[in-house]
Amino acid sequence: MLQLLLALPFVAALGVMLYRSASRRTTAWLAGLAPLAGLGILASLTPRVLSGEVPQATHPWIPQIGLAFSLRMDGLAWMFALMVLAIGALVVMYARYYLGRREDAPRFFGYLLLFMGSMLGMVLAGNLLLLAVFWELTSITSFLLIGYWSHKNEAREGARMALTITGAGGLALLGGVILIGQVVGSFELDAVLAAGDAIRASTLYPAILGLVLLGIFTKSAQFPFHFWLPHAMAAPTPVSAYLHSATMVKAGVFLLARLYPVLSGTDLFFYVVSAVGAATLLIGAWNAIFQHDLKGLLAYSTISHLGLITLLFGLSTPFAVVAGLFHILNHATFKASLFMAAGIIDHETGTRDMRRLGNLRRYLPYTSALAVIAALAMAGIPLLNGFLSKEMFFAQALELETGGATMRIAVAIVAFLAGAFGVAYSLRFVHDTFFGDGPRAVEREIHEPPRFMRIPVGILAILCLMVGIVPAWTVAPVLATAARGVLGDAVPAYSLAIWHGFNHPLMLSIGGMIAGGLLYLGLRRLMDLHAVARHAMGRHLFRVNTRALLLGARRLTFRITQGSLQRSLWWVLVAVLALAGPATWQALAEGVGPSQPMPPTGWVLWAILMAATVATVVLHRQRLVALLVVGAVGLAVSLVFVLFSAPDLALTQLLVEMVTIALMLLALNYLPQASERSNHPARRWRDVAIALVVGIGIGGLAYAMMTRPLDTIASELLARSLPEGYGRNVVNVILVDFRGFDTFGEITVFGIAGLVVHALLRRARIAPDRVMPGAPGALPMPSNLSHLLFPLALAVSAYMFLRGHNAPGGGFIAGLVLAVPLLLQYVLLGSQYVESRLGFNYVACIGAGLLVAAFSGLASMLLGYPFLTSGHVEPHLPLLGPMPLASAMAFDTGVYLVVFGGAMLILSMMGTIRPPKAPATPPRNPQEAR
Amino acid sequence: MKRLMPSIPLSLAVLVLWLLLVADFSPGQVAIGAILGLLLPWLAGMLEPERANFGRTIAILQLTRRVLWDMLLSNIEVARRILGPERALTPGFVWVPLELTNIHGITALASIITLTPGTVSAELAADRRHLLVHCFNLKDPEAQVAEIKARYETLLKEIFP
Amino acid sequence: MIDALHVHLPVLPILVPLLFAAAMLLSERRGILVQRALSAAGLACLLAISVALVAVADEGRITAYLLGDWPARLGIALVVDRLNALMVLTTTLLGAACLLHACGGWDRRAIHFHALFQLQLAGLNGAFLTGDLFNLFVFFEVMLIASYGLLLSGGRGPRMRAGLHYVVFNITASTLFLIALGLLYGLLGTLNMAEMGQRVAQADPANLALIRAASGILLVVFCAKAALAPLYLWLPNAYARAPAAVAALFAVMTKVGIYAVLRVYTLVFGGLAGDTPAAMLADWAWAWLLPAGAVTLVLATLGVLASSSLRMLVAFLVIASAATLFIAFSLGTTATLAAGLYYLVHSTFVAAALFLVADLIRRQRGAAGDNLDRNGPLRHNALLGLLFAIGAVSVSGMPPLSGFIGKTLLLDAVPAASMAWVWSVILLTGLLTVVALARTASQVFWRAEPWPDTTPVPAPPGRAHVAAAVVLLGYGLAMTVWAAPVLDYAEAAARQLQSPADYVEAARSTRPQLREPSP
Amino acid sequence: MILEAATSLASPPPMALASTLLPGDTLVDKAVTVSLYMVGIALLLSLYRLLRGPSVPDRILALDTLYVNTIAALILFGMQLHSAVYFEAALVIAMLGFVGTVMLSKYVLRRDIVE
Amino acid sequence: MEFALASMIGLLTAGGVYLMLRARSFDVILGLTLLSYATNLLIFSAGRLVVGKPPVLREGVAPTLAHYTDPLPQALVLTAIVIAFAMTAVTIVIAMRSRADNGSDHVDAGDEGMP
Amino acid sequence: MSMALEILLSVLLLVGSGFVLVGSFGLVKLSDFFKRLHGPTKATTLGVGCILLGSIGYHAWAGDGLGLREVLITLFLFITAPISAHLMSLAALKLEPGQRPRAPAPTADGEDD
Ligand code: NA
Ligand code: NA
Repeated sequence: MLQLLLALPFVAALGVMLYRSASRRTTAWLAGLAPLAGLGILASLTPRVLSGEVPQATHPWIPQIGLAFSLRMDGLAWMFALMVLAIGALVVMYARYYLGRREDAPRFFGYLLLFMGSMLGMVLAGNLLLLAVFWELTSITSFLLIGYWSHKNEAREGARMALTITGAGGLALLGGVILIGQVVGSFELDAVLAAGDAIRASTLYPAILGLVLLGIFTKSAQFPFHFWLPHAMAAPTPVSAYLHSATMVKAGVFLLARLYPVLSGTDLFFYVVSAVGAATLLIGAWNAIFQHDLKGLLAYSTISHLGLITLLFGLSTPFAVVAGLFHILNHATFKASLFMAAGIIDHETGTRDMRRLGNLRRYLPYTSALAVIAALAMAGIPLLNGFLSKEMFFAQALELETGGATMRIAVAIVAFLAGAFGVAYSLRFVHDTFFGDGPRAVEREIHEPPRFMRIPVGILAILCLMVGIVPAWTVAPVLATAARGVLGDAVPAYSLAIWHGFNHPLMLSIGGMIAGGLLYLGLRRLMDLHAVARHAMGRHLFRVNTRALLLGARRLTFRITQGSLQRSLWWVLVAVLALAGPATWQALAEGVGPSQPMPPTGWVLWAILMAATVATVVLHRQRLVALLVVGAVGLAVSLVFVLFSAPDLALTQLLVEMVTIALMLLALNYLPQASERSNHPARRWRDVAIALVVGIGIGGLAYAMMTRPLDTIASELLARSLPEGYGRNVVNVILVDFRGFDTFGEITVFGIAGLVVHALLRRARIAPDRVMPGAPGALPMPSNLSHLLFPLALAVSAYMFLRGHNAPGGGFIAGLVLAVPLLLQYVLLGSQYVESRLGFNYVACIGAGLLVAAFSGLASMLLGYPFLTSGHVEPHLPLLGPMPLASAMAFDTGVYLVVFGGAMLILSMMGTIRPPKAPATPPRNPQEAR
Repeated sequence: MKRLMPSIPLSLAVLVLWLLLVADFSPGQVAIGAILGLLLPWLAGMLEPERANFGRTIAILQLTRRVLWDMLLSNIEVARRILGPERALTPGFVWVPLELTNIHGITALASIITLTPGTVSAELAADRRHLLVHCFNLKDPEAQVAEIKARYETLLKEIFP
Repeated sequence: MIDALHVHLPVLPILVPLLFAAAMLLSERRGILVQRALSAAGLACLLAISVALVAVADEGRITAYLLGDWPARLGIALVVDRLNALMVLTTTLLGAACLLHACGGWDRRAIHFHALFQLQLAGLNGAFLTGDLFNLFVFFEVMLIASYGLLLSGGRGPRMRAGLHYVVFNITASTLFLIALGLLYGLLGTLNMAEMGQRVAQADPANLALIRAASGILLVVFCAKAALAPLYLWLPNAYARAPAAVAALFAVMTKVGIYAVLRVYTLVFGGLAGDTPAAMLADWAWAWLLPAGAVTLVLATLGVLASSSLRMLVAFLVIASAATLFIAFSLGTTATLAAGLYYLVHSTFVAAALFLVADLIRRQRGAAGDNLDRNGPLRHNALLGLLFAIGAVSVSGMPPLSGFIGKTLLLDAVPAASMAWVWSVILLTGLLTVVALARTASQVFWRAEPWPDTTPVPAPPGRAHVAAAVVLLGYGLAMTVWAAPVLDYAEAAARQLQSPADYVEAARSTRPQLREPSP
Repeated sequence: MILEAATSLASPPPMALASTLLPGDTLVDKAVTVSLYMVGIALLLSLYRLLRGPSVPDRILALDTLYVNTIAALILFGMQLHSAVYFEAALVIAMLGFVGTVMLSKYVLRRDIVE
Repeated sequence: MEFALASMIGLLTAGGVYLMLRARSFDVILGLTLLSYATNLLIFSAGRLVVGKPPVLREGVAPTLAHYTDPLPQALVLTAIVIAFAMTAVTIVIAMRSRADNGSDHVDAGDEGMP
Repeated sequence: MSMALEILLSVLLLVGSGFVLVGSFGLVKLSDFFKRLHGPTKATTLGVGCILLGSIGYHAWAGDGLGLREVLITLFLFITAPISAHLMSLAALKLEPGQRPRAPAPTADGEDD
């Protein structure tokens, strides 16, 4: 039942929004059906709730954090559900006529229903975490509602402000709820409500209270978070009527009531809540007097009434709680009707500015009557519901015990002032709108709105009267049930009647009314109320802060990120120094071992490498020269590999060096020939410094590492290489067998590099930096000699490939030994010629290589062994005898193909770049000189 | 046949290269070498614009002997001059008119000129009728040209008719 | 057959995309439809494999797969536990959606798109599954170079510059990776991570400073990939400039860095040390990561606020999610680890979804594109608004979607000692994110102007494009509805992560089928 | 037959015992050592020209010479170690070392090395 | 030996880092090249420095670390060299494209500002 | 025999490396590109050639077996050295066209400008 009740608005929202083609009438009916059906369900549950039963429903959701989909309807939830649904139904009816012809009704009703559902979910939640979920949902949906007229700047700003403030509160609430869960061990409301003592005794209590109250205060627009509420008035009036009477802002006080049993009873609670409530009460009421906008006045009045309710809960007596609950109901009724009335006025006159309104009782007699009734209820005039709860408040104020006489007097003064202010702004509302002169500068012809717009107002106004006159017959059971929901069995004795005798509260009340009347008159006399322009301080602050935040964020982010590569890299180095520097220092300080003596030839290599490295750095701006010098560095590196027993490395390094130089030269054709000196000298020295520090650090680490003893698995590799890997060149056996998977990945990288280059250059048109005049001259003698060389080089490639497993060589080296001579053909004969004669599909070559390598590994899988398990068969062939064949050879074939295909794809793509179609002017722009 | 084996000497060269590389003259290796010798020149031939035609092959040996000997002598000569005072050098360019028309012959001549220290073939004229040679120590351009033509070009004309 | 596949399950997530990629390269001239069919088939296989992998991992056993049938320490072993099975599944699910989006037309423009995509998946899966540190490097490179291709294929102009930054930055990081690897091999004599963990635990105290230096360099590498402050500067531009499908796929790339940190700093420099002197290495990294994560979170959130384009904003959200993960993992309890893992999967999907939604919006906004400083018209406001709203709610941690669950889990799990400031950071940045997203929504959807008559109306959002975004958001919704089983898995994975001895045992005790085991 | 030959490549080339790996004391060994020094000096001299220039062709020539000298050094080093494992490196330099020279020269000539 | 190699690694690193921090794409690529040399030498040095014991097994010589140097770092370096080459190729092409598209070889060319 | 062989080998090696050294020395000493160009030719021909001969003899003598593979190195050097020298000359002439004498035939002047 509860699930159905909760699901109704969501389902209806979905229906409304999906069935967009429906007429407005149908849409409104669909929308209205949800609260009406909900009210039906509620009615069916009412007897059980009234009898003290608490209907529940639970679905597990995330047991790990104790979040269950628990619904629970006690008296409090019941009362709120009633309010949400009943006023919701009225608002839907009202909105059906309020919305203009061109407005997107499905969207409006959809949002409204979503909001209604969230609100219902919050009041029905039987799990605190679930409550927090719905709480935030109300923030989100109210954001959508407030911003419904999104073309209006105030609407967008108001929506964002509301979301920011209530969203922040929601996060705080979430924190508080989690803390409660940690104290109680469960989020289930039953458990939480039973654990009040534990919570109050917990060291986390102040944090819990603070966070939860933050949520409550923001949502209920308590001082100093109240400023979002007036700006939320940019919403269509039905939204305001709904959000600011019965629902959104009431969520805060609902939660206050909900958690009252566990949070109240401490001085902290008492002082904080009542102080904030009192402040809000006065500030709201005082400000309301000076509003010119009808809805603005109502908004501040709402703030004030919420302050009153908060104050009542803060006073922490059972009686005050009952009064608070009662006022929640009363406020909902009169405020909803007032908002609707304001909406009608706006709708009919085109303005809500009280300075232009007046004397509307002439034009809108029914509406005026209803609005006046509601306004008097707001002022707390006898015979109306507002009077009753105000009276209870005064009674409580005068009987307050906690805090002693000081507190009692303070609260009494607050009550008195609040009463006076309330009367004053109510008078202003009534007088400036319905009486006096006017209306001024209203262009429309004013007449009563459609009947169905007045009916909701009427119903609510009648309710105000009925509750005010015969409370015992109308509201008593509701209030009793709700009070039981909050207070359990501790519901105090109270009487709901208009007449309790001529007692202190009544005197205070009358005094307040008189004072209010005088205040309004006095203010009118003293100053021109209409000329008072009050700046919304809160909004101003919010704006300034938001802007400052955005600007600050932008500046900071811009400064940090800035899109500079050098900065990125600089930070990497700094991070390395920070994370590895101290340890390096420590390692070096702990001492390092001695160095072995080096043969003089080693020092020659050392000198070549060091000198060429320095020269590269010094000469780097002359690019071609730098490239040449780097060639010497590469040669020296490969000789270092020779010196220290790494023939395969030396070979690979040599070949890769050649291809790299080819690449760089190809690229240099499309880049400037010299680097401009772009950085400030200070920057250069800074870079020199960090480069040296990093270099010394890495060198030091390497030195320290080399002088430590090594316990490596390599001895096992050496031992098992021949018997199990069938190869004498252990490096090659590692590459194709022990760590064949690395090589598999490596050739994948190589192949992908080919693909990337291909992808980047195939359709690119790039102008060379400088085009040499004349046609490319033939080079007959070099090409002639290279024809002699080419087949021989191919033979060497085959040799390197076949020998690789036992001597330096292997698929990679052989692939490059194949690619480099072919590259030479490209250089000497031109790419077009070579490709027209040979025409390889290098992309397919890469694909084929990958497939071959993969299949050589897959073969073993078919036999049930892991991928890449090398096989070694020795079939005895006739005449030839035993014939050893290693599957690693097949794998190496894949390597060979990929390396050849990849290298050639890269080189040939770079060699065949087309110039732009337009006359080739080398790209020059001012930025080049940056 | 011509298409299958564009150049018999090249095929032989591949075979010999293979056998030297594997340092194994077993029949199996000879077979592999032979296959490669057939295959690779064919592959390479696809790129070749001009095919070689050999004339008197015996002249090759004659030429080789002569070149090796010249290489030795000129090496010593040039080494002496490098170590000596630089002032004594009179380097210079000279255009050598060519009678060879075959590109293979021209290439061979240019290579020989380069490989014998003291002379470097720097450029071939676009019409392939002249070869620009730089000489380390050019005393008499006429004599130098004559010597090159006499010592190498005549033999080369026989090899590459 | 099924049995055989089962045995080889760990290697299939790498092998299958590779084989499909190779097949695509060979069949590239047969047109885009063949490529798409191959791509779809590859992904379908991969999906089945990933699901099976998760199912196997969820039995609680850690499986080691000895490539080449060599003992783990000699060869390369793939090791599957719950964590990396989850990562593989996440990647596959993400990949499916990205592919769907790309088939909406981008794959025609970007040369080799499908092959590169499969190779990228192979690289990602390889990085997740490998149990060997050098092999991890290799698969990092596979993944990165494929990502260069995906990022730049079909691109021009500013994307090239962003690509240059991305590539150079990553090469620098890879260089550092190699330096660290060299040092670690030189000190420990092995590359198998399980074995390394053991050797670190028994390391000569004289070597500890050196090991720590190496581990520090390694940490920089992983954090650079994971975009942790101050190493995230490369990310916003690169991701914002990437084509949508690729940017969406990149959402998992930062996660690789995080995964690597998680793996290496629990296994190699971590849990095995016990109370040996090497124990100092265990908490060292995490002590750095916690504040760094917090700082990153703040800076990234400010970046979200500061972003002037929608894609930039999402890119900053990616950084923020990575930072949140670092906070979660650094706190180091089972609960925070589990929360982090849940959040990891969620944030991957939702960030990817937002990239796709941003692209949809960009296409419907005329000249304004995804620029947030300009007002522009917007077509299909309702549909795009809905998609954006779901994504935004989810990513900002608002209820009731997966982001909320993730953050709540994390907040709930934070140990009392660091609760105050961790909560402040997470809650405040969450709020700022909400503010930024509200601003964005307001700018894009609410300030939309009427479509100018002068410009032609754009084509309606492509079906594949919308479907891809819906699929990704659907993952998030599924993670919300079925949060409980996902969390169970995450918790089990976290526990597994906290007992690295099991991992080591699996790697060591798995015997080769044919060969002799290592002594 | 062919397959046999192909697989016989799997057997290593004849090689001396490891005990002879260290430099010996014979006259030839000393000559090898002295030659290595001389080649080393030659390498340094070439390096000087490479770094000094002044023209780009000068540097190309120096790099080319560096490569050729390296062949000599590799052969001598192989003799010193009684090992043939560096033969392949020397062979590759002899066969392909000039490719760099060709490309660099072509660059100076035409900028576009592949036309 | 160790000191010599360490100093080479250090200098290459320093040079690479300095060039990497320059603002032009070609300089950065040069820097990355130097850095990759440094890295390769460092990984290589992890197997310690041994002269004249290449890991190519010979008949009659026990396959132990006493007679052969550690082959594993060599295999790693091979992989690293290949990968570095692939990366360099890609970087070079991107640098070319970036210059062509953005009109400058400045690494931050065409940047219209962040974020 | 052995002693004689040893002396022969030593002489070969020393002569070879001597030529290598002289070649590089010329590279440093001489003042102009085309003069320097002649130096390295020595290294490629007699220098490396002698050393290779020495190597063949040495490996045979030391019992490493007779391998003629070193001949291949010389072969390749002889093929490639002229290409290098030729292209380097062309490059140098391109940079300093003034050095180049006018070609005798008008057609030979084609490329230069
Ligand atoms: Na990355
Ligand atoms: Na990334």
